[in-house]
Amino acid sequence: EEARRRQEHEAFLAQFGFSLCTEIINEVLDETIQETANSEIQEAVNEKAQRVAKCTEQVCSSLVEETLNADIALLVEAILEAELQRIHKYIK
Amino acid sequence: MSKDSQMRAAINQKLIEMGERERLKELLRAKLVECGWKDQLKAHCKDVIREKGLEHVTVEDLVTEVTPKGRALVPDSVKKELLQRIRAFLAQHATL
Amino acid sequence: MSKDSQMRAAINQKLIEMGERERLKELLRAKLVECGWKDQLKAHCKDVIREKGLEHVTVEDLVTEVTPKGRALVPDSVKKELLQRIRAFLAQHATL
Repeated sequence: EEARRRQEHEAFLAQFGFSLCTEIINEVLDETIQETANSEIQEAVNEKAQRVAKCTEQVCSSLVEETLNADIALLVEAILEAELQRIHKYIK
Repeated sequence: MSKDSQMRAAINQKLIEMGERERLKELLRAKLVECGWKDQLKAHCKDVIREKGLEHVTVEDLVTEVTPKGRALVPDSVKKELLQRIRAFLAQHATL
Repeated sequence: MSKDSQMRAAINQKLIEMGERERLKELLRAKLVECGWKDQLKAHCKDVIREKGLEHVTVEDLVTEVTPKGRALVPDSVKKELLQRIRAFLAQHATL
């Protein structure tokens, strides 16, 4: 009887140990996967926000640059033209 | 309550009371980092986000998508080590 | 194409599509007149012409000469305002 009870107890422990192991693995995996998915999405969101901010600044700078280049060229042409006119008038 | 479920409840209570359940979870977490599982999972998440596009993925989608691979990637050696430790605890604390 | 250049292209396309890029340039021009940039630059051009002599100055020379100052003279507040306006536009109109 004692030997039978011991055997039953051992079988129970083996089965219990196995199911506890599976339970703990599933619990930890579920928690970790949830946390990782959350943090990876968050990281991707932050990365994208940073990229948008950086690229917006770059687009803004190139827009300023483009406008300045065009306007400075026009301004210089106009000034030189006016100076030439002034000299011509003076010579005349 | 059957004798088995009484025993189960008693052991579960002991596991929690003695902090062993948390320690087992901690051990598993550490092992998952150590064996590179966590890095693989992160990389897989990044791949899915890249493939689907951030605007088309929710956290729930991502969890659903990566869980099967996540489960499959746990090395047998890690599972075995955990089981060993559980067995040792049971042998010590779940006496007849 | 890198992610950055794709993003810049997408922003520019949205700005151009909706005519905002031209409006932003106009706004910048108006601000430059308003803050005295144009007058300062004109004066600087005249100084350079006076120093070098009209006969020794071409359009290209003068542009090269005055451009750095032209850039430096744009007030930060004007650049900031322009950037704010682009951000607001994107927030309202673009899914990047």
